[in-house]
Amino acid sequence: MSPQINFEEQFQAKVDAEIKIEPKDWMPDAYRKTLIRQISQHAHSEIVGMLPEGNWLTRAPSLKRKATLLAKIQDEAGHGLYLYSACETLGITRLQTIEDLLSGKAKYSSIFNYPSLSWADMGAIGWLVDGAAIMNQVALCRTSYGPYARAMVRICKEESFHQRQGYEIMMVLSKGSAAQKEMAQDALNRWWWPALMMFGPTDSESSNTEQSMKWKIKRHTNDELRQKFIDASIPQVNYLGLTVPDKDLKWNEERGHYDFGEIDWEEFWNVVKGNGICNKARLKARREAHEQGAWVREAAAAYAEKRASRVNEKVA
Amino acid sequence: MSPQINFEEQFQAKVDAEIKIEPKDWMPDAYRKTLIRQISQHAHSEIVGMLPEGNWLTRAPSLKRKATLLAKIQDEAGHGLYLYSACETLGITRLQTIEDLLSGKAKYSSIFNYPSLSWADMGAIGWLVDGAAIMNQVALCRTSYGPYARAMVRICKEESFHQRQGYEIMMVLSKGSAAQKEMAQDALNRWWWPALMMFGPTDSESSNTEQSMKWKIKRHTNDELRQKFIDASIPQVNYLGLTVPDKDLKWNEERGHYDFGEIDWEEFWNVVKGNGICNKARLKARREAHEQGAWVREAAAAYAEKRASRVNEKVA
Amino acid sequence: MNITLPSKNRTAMCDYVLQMADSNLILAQRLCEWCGHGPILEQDIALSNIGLDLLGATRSLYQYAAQLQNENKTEDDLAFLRGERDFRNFLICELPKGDFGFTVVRQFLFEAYQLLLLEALQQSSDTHLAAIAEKSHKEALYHYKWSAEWVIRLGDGTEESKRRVQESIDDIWTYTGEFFIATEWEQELIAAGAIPDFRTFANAWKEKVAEVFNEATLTMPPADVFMQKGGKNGVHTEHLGFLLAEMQYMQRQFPGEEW
Amino acid sequence: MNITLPSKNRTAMCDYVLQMADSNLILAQRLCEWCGHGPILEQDIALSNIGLDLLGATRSLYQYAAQLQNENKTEDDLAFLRGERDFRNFLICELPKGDFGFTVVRQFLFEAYQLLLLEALQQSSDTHLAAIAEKSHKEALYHYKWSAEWVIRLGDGTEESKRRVQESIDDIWTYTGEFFIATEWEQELIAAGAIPDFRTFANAWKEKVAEVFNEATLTMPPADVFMQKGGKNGVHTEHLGFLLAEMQYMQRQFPGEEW
Repeated sequence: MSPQINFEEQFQAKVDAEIKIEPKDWMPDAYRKTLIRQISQHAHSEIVGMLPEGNWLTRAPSLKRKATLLAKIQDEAGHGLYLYSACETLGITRLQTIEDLLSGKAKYSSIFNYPSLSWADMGAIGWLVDGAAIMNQVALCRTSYGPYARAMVRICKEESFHQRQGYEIMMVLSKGSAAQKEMAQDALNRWWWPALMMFGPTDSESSNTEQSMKWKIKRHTNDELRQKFIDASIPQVNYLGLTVPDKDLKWNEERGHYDFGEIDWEEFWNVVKGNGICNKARLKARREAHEQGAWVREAAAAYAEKRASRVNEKVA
Repeated sequence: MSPQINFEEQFQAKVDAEIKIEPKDWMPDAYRKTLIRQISQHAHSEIVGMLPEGNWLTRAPSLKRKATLLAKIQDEAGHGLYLYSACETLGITRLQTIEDLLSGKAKYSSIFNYPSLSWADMGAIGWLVDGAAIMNQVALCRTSYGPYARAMVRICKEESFHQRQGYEIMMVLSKGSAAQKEMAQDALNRWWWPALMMFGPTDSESSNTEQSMKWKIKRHTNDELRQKFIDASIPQVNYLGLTVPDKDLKWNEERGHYDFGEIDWEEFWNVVKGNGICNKARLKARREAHEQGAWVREAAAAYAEKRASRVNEKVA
Repeated sequence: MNITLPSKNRTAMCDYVLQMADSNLILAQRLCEWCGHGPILEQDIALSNIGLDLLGATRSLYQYAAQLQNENKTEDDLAFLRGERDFRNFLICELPKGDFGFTVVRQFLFEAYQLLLLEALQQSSDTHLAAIAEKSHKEALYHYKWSAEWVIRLGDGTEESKRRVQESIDDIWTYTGEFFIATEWEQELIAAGAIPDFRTFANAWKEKVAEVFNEATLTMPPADVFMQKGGKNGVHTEHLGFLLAEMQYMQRQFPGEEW
Repeated sequence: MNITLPSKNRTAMCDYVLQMADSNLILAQRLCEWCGHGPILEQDIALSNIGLDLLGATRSLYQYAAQLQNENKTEDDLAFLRGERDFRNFLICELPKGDFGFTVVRQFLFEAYQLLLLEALQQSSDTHLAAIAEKSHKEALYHYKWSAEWVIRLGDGTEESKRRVQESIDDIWTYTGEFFIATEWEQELIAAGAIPDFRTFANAWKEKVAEVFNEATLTMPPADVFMQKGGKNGVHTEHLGFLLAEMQYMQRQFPGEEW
C-alpha cells in the first residue's frame, strides 16, 4: 500500500468521525478544489448579493428602514470577508478569487441576477432568499472543513436575523394599504420560484452530490432542502394573507409535506448561463468597483511600503 | 496720407451712413477683434445657457412644459449655431472658438453660473434673463456688422417668444397654490439682481463702451439698457402680485423712471472671476461633452474622407 | 371630441395605447438627458428634435388612452402618477443613455420597428389610432434616416467608433425580442383585427437592420441570442425606478396642481 | 419623554437642530451610494459604518426637532416631506460622491469640524442636544481617525493618488467656509449661549487639517480662496434636487403609510 492511500483513509476516517479537517491537515486534491469552488462561490454570492439590495438604499421609505438595510448589506460584506478568509486557508488569495469572479470563471448564486423592483423586494429577499440560504447554511455549520464550518456559525446567526427583518417588512406591507399589499404579493410572485431554484437542480440531475455527501461538505440533497424550505415557508405565506404563484401547491397528508408544481428549469439554466436580466449589470458593477478602486489599492500598498522602509531606516 | 488711413475713413463713413460692413469688406483690426470677442461670447452664452434649463428637463412637471422647455433649449443651440457661423465670417473656426471657451480664455454670460433650483426658475430665466438679453439684442439687430445683425434678427424673434413663455410660467405659478406662489417669489428673489447685472458694469466703470458706440457695435450704454429693463419689468412684477427684492425701488415721477437700489458689484465681479456656485460645473459639463464627443467627431471625419476617396476612385 | 372608439376590446386597446405612449415617453426622457451634452451642436439639436417628436406622440397617445379609460384622467396623470409596475414600455427604451453610439443604435433599432408598426397601424380599424400612427410614421422616417446614417458613419468610421458601436449593438440586441412577442391583450387585439400582427414583422425588421449594418461593416448578433422580456407586462430593469423617481417628483410632491 | 426644552429661542434651536440633522442625512445618503461599490471590501464596510452612525444621529436630531416644533411630525416627515429650499445642510454634504479620494477628503474636512463642534456642544445648556452631541462625538472621533489615515495614505501613496486627492481638496475647499459663518438664528443662539460660537473654530480647524495634510505631503489651499455659502439658508447646488427626488420618492408616492 502506498502512503497516499493511507492519507486518504485517515482523512475519510476523520470525516466519518466528525473530526474537523483543518488547513494544515492533509486533504485530497479534489476535496480542496471542491471546497475552493464552493466557498468562493458562496463568498461571491455575498458580495454580488449586496447589489440588488443596495439598489433600494437611497430610496428606502423611512430612516429606520434605511439604517436597517444598510446594516444588513454591511453584514453581507462581512460574510464575504469571512468566506474569502476561509478560502485563503485553502491556498488561494482573495485577489485571485475575485479575479475569477470578474473574469466569469467563478460563479455566484443565480438568484442575484433577478432585479429588485420595489421596496417589497427588500422584504421578499430577506425572507425568502436569505431563508433559502439559511436552509443550506445551517447544514454547513457542521461541514467537515473547520474554517468553513466556523465561518458558517457566525454567518448563520446574522442571517436568521436578516430573515426575520425581511419577514417583518412583508408583515407591515401585507397589513398596510391596498397598494402596499399588492406590492408584497407582487414581490412574492416574482421571488418565489427563483428562491426554490436556489437549492439547485433536482437530485437526479445534480452531479456533485454523492461525493460531497461522503466528504460531509454537503449533508442534505437539494430536493430534501427544497422540500424543507417549502414546508417551512407556506405557513408564513398564509400568515401574511398572501398566496404563492403555484396552483399545484397543496398539503399532502400522506407524505406529510407540501406537494408543489413543476419548476421551470429552462429559466433556471438560462439565468445560470448568463441570460438573467441583471447578469451583465451585476458583473459590470463589480468590475467597475474593482477597476475604479485599483488606484486606491495601489496607493495603500505604496504607502505601506514607504512606511515599512522608513521604519527600517530608523532601525538601521 | 497713407492708404491705410483712407480705408479707415471709408470704413467709418460707411458705419456712420448705416451701411452694413460685410465679411469681405476692409475693417480695422480692433473692430474685428472686438466683434470676435463679443459674438463668440454671445455664442458661448447660448450654449452654456442650455445647462441651467437642461437641469429641469427630466423633472418638468407636465408633458407640455417638458416639450416646451426642450424646444426652447433647442432654440438656444440653434442660436449658438448662427452665432458661431457669424464668428466664422470673421476668420476664426468654430473649433478654435470652442477651445477658447473650454480653456477659460473666452467668457460667457455670468448669469449662467447661478444654479436653477426650482421649476419656477424656468419661468424666471425665460422672463428675466431672456428679457434682459433681448434688451441688448434688439439694439444689436442694427449693429454695423452685417452677419451679426442678421443673426440677431432671427434670434430676437425666438427670444421674445421664450420671454413670453417664461412669463406665462410665472403667471400660472403666481395664481396657483401657496407653495407655487412662494416658489415664484423665491425665483424672482434669486434672479432679479443677477438679471440687472447682465447689462454689465455702470457706464463710468465700463471700458469699451465709447469705441463700440462709435463703431455702432453697441448702440446704448449699459446703464441706459438696465434702466429700460427695470422700467419694463416692474409693471410685469406687479401684475404677478410679486415683489422685487429691492427696498429702494420706487417710481421717480421727475425722471420718469424707476429708482433702484445699489447693485452688489462685489458679487458681480466674484462670479465673473469664477467664484459663482456653478462656474466650475458649467465648464466641466462643456468640457466633458467636448471630450466625450471627440471619438464621434473623429469617426464622422474619417467616414467623410473614406466616402470622398471612394467617389474619387469611381470617377477615376 | 367626436372620435370613433372601438366598440369592443376597449380595455385591451387602452393597454396597448398606454404601452405605445410609455415607450415614447421613456425614450424621450432618455433623449432629454443629452440636451446640452451632445458631441456636436448639430447632433444635440437632432436628438432634441427626435425627443420632441416622441413627446408629441406621447401626448396624443395618453390623451387617447385617457378617453378610452373614461376615468377623467389627464395625459399628465398617466405620465406622472402611475407606478413602475404600471409602465408597459419596451425595456430597450429605459436603458441608460450610454455613449452617443449606444443612443444612436438604440434609436435605430427602435425606429426600424416603429416604421413597420406605424405603417401597418395606419390601416387600423381604430381611426383615431390610425391618425396618430400616420403622423408618427412621417416622423419615424426622419428618425430612422438620421439614426441609420449615424450607425453607418460610426460603424465605418474609425477603429474606435466601430468597436464602440459594435459593443452597443451586442449589449442592446437582447432587448429587441420584445418587439415581436404579444401579450394577452395584444393577442386579443390582433385576433380582433384592431392592430396588425407585429409578430410577423421580425423578418422584415431584420432585413432592414441587416442592410444598414452591412453598409456600416457591422456584425449582426447570431439568431440564437437570448431575448429579454417583461417591459410590456410591467416587469422592468432596475433602471426604470430611478428614471421615474426623477421624472415624477414634481407631480408627486405637489399633487393636483396646474403648471 | 421628560426632557429639558430651552425656554426661549425655541424656533431658532429647532432650525439649528434641523440643520445638523439635514447635514448628517444628506452625507449619509452620499455614503449609501458607495455600498457595494467600494475599492476594498474592508473600506466598503467602513463607509457603511460611518453612514450608519450618521443615520443614527440624523434620527435623534429629527426626533428632537419634531419635539421642539411640536407640530406632531415624525422623523420621517422631516426627512422625506420637506422641499429643497427647506433643507439646511452644508453644501459640502450634497456634493456628488466623486471617487474614493473625494469621499475621503470630504469626510475628513467635515469630521474635523464635527469634532470641534460636538465637543463644545456637549456643554450646551440644552441638555438633550448635549446628550446627542456626546454620543456623536465618540463616533466622530472614529470617523476622523479613519478619514485622516486615508488622506495620509492617498496623499503619500502613489503619484496618481496624490494628484487625485489634491484635486479633490482644491475642489472641495470652497465649501468649507460655511462651517464658520452664522445665520441669523445661529447668531441668536450663540448670543443666548445655547450653542458654542463656532465662528471661532476656524483656526483650530485649520490647524487640525494642516497637521494631517502635512503628514500626507498635501498642500492646503491659500487663505484667500473664495468661500461658497447658501446651504444653511436653503440655497443649494443643483445636486440636491436630484438627491431628494430619489430619496423622497417612496414617501411622496405613498403619503402617510407605515413601512
